[in-house]
Amino acid sequence: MDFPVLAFSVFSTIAILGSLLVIFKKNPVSSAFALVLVFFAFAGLYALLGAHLVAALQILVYAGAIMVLFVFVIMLLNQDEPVHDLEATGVIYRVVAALSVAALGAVLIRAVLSGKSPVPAGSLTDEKIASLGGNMKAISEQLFTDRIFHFELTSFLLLGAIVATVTLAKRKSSGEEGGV
Amino acid sequence: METSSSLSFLLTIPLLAMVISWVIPKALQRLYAIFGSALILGLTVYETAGILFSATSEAAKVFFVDQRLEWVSELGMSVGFRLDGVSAWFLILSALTTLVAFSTRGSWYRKQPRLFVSMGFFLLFALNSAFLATDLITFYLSYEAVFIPMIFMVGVWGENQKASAVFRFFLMSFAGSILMLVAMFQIMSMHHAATGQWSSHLADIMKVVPNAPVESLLWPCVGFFLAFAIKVPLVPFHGWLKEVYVNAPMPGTIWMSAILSKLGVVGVIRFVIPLFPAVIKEYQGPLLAVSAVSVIYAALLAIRSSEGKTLLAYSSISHLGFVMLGLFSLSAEGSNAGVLLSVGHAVTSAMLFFLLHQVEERSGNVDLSTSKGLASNYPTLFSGLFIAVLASVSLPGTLNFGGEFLVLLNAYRASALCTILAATGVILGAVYMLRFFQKLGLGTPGSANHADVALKKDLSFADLLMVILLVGIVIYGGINPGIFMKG
Amino acid sequence: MITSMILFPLAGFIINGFWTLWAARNGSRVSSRVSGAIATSAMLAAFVSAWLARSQLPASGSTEVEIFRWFTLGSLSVDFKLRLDALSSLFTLVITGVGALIHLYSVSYMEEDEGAGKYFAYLNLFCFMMLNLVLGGTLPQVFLGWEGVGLASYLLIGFWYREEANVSAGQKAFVMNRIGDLGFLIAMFIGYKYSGSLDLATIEKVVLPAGVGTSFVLLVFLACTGKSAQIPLFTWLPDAMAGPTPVSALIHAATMVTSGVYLLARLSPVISQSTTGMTVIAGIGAATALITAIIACFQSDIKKVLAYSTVSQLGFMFVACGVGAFGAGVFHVMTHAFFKALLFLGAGSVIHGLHGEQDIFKMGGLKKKLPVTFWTFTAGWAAILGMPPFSGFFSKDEILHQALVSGSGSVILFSVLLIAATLTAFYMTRLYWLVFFGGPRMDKSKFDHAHESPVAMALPLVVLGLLSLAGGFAGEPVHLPHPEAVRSTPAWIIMVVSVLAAAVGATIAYRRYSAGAVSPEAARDVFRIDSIYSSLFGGGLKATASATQWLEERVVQGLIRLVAAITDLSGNMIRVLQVGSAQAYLLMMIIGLVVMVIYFLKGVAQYGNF
Amino acid sequence: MTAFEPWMLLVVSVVVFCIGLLGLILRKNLIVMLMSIELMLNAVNLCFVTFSKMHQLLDGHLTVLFVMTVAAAESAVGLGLVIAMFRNLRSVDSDQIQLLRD
Repeated sequence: MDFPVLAFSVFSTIAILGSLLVIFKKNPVSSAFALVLVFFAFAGLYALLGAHLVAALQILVYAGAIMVLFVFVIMLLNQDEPVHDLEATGVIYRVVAALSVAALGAVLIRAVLSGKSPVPAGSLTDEKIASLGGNMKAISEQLFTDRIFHFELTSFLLLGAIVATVTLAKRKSSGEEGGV
Repeated sequence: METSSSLSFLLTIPLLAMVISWVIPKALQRLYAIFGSALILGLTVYETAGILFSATSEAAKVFFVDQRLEWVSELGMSVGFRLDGVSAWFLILSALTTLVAFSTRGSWYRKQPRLFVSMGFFLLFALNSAFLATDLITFYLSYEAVFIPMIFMVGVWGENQKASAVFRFFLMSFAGSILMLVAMFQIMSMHHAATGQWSSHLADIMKVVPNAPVESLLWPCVGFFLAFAIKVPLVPFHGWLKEVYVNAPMPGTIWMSAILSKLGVVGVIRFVIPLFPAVIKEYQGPLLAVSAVSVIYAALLAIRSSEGKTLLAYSSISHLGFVMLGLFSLSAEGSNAGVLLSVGHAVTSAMLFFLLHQVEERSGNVDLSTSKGLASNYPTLFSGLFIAVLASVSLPGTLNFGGEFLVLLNAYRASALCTILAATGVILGAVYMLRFFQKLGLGTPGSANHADVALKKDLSFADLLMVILLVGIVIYGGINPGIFMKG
Repeated sequence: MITSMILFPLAGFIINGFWTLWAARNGSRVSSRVSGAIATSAMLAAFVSAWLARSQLPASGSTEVEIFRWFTLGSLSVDFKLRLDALSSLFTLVITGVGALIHLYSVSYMEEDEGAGKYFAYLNLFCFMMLNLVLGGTLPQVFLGWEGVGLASYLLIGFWYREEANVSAGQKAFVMNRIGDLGFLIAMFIGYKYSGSLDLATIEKVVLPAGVGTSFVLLVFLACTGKSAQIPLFTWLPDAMAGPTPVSALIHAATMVTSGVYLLARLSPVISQSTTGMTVIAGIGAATALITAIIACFQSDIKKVLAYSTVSQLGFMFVACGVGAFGAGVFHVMTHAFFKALLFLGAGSVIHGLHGEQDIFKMGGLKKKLPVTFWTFTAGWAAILGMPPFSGFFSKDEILHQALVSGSGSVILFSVLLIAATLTAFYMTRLYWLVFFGGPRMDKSKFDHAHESPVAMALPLVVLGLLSLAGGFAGEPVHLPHPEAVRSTPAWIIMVVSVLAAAVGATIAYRRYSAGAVSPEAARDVFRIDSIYSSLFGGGLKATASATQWLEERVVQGLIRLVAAITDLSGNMIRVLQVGSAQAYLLMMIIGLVVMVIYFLKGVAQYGNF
Repeated sequence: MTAFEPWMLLVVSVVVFCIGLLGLILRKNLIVMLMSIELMLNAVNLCFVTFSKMHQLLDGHLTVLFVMTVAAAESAVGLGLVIAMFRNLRSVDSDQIQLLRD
């Protein structure tokens, strides 16, 4: 068993089990930590594919920024105790949901398995990327030349998100009772 | 004013007007709407003058503008517009109707005036785009887009039973346009089967579809026909009309009767007859009969109506029956006459509804059984109304006469029986229109409404100008109807 | 000249119309004298133009003036053109001449009325339209005039529009005329179909296939029965007396109602092609002449008597046309215009003098009070009776003669007309006597206040009186083809017989109404035609309309409701699925997605790859 | 044992995506639902990177960068909503906000 296969097995197992934990843990805090696990596993998978920049960003953005946000909100809202929302739905609903999602998964996996590997549309093999100065440099070059407009547009998205979040999370008026 | 720039100009200027209306203060919306639509009317006339007023129809052909942009080229969808003698008139009519509709006064200028004005301009845009469209998909989209502002009109500023009115309007129109869409796909796939290419442009489809076997064209033809028969409407597809007209606010009614109904007319001229000549030829008899029955049936209903708006709504159906009679006479002359009569009907019904609105403002209602004897208080208002009534009964010397006369003349050659049947509508028209005028204007003023009525004034100067413009068109068109007939 | 003839009344209409409208808008009133002067001078100018135009008319044939192209469509092109020949020239002279006199008369008659400006505008509009009718060079233009005079008639009958009855009378006239117009329209379509043109010059020459010819003639005649108040469409004319009296004189006696005769004379080459059609025309004319003469004997309203008398006289004219003697018919149009206008104006003068009294049984002894009216009325009376040498004698005698001797004439036709003539003498003498002779039968104060009309009213009476007296000597004014005489009856016998008949009728009336006190007779509705019509056609229309309404409400609207209900129902069924939880929607979406993906994968599978 | 192939990652991606979807459907706790969405987004990202590898292009990487930006914005707004809702309803249960049903 060579290293890539081994690494793949480990990371993917962690990812899948972690995902299951995320959705089945009763305590949101536990879910959040399971999610961190998943994020790390995904970072590993990215690295396995040679996507080093993405792997790094995965850890920075997801595990770093987004997770903190989640945990912060959980704490803010005092949600760090078990919730029993899963039992609130009916058995039939749960069964139907599981079956249909399984069906979707089966369909997708069948599609993956029956597909043939495509003829590469580009020519950026690992060697070529290395010759360009590595994954990060190659991506940056594309990002700041061809895609500069899209890149700049994301700043508007973030600006919108900031404004929306501030508006939403702001207390409405001083007279309002309670708080978070 | 040549080439495609005038086309895009005519299409974009209502949109521009709509956008500007968002920043105009509420108090100035009415003024803005009136001046804006008057400006658009002027510009439309100016831009289309080359087509309309050139001395011969050959010279006019120089100004035909045909424009086609690829849109989703894989599916052959394109955006196609064409400006010719017919569409030019309908553009002018839609601008004129918009001007008339904006000249009304009422709750729509108090409650959300900005929405009203922008919807009005959007409607104008959609109408123009539908009248100009030469591409099936473009036409379908515009045809549906017209529907949006109308829903707002009825839904936001409508009268008592607006919910049910909106529902019926939606149901009937939507049923029709879905059928049309299906028919469009069908003929598009016929085109694909024949040429191996997808196209929704009329010019491409015209090369294939009309020559297809009649049996295969029957159902697409029915789809198109039903959509337009509902829009016009022809009896028995008119069930939605009364409730919608009565419950719509007055500008909505003006738009609907004057110009929305013409969408159906244009649809028949541009799609049904050229695409399915063989089918129409085969069913010409029944089609003529349906048109003639529309004339009579609606006229009889108008005779029984006890409310002004209802009466005019039915009279509208009756007149459009004449238009369809002209179109289904299947001669170039007949369809030209049909266009002429549609122009006449548009101007006349805009005028009638506008003046009815003025009456309603003064007497509070237009119930024919209670309000009467108003003419002596409002001489100019009722003079205008009388001229509109005369035009509506198509007295010679008014715009409608030329159209109705030529329609009947040409229809007579196609079917004498249907023509004679329809022509009795001329008598019935006199019966209900004179009754309409008599009940509102003549007789002894009722004591009930007279006291508060006498305080209010005759037509304001601006309204008078509006009426003079319309009367001018009606009379000028009566003297020189030829100007409306360059197709 | 021809153009200016129609432009003058049009100008008068426009000036008076706008002025009146402007004044009404500002709450002021138009001076009746000024507007009357404008209208009258417009008509005078038109009369001079008509006279000049006649004098310039080439001896043979006609002149045409093309004004503009009205409409063109395919192979059809219709010009707006005026065509003057002997026939139309005569009509223009009558219209403008009698019209000018009646305008003059109206200036005084309508002086007190606040709507005088409107009145004169309408009157000018009428003359404009009437001139269009007789001068029109194409059928649509004749139709323009045809409908236009109907419009003016509608407006003037309902002139005092605050009275519902007046308005309804106008409406009745308009609608009944429209029934006739339908015939005109369809006749035009037939003419166009077979001649390819709507020019009168072409239509006149067209030769129609036999069956079509008859229907063409009958349709044209239907139009004439509407406009000229013949059976079956005559009932509007008596009601039309609701309008001001000068209007009755101009429109409902002298000009508009004779346009049917004009149309038949104009189309005489086509009309004479159909023997059946001609027989129908003559038969209807005779029946109308007789029946309305009988009705006239039972009327008590002075204007109603004259109205029925007009219908009856029009019947005479149609008999003339029906037997092919169009010239005699036109001749009678002219003389009738003189004496009937005179009689109406005289009646107007009486009504004016008595401040609105119209019942002949409440008159009497006015001979002294209204001398001018009396003497001129006498001329009119003598003319309608057909006393030589008054104008009516010549024309009526000519008609009686032709009814007997021409190919399509017969003894029956002749006798019917003779009886009608006798009855005419009876009811006219009755009217004449009851108004002017005997003792006054109204309030004393009213009698004392009765006054002769002012000069503006008296002058037209005198002129028309002279014309009634001498107009007959002009002889047949237009030479239209005459039918061949198949029976040879000496003309003098007919003259004697007709004069005798008139004398008999007059004597009976004299004996009945001159002796002592006259007991008032209420008007009697002898044939109840009006009520039969209103229950038959009015009721029929109402019933049809109600049936339609039922159909609409029960079936069509029911259908809509059904569709709406079905949509509603299916909506409700779908609503069960709308649990309101976004997650449930998501689940449904996934199920749908899976189904779709499987479906499409199956479809793609046959291509082997995706 | 076969060698490592990119399609294996696609299978993992599908599995994680389905798990996320299941969580989204089953859980009523809005915070956990948001986490499930993050799972799904990650699965898609993995897909992109894998395809990028298979096609020998870098576009997939770029897309992932944008998706991450969107994800960050999304969770920020989403959590803001949760806070707003919690303030009004004292709950983060999605069944409490059934306003869509009439």
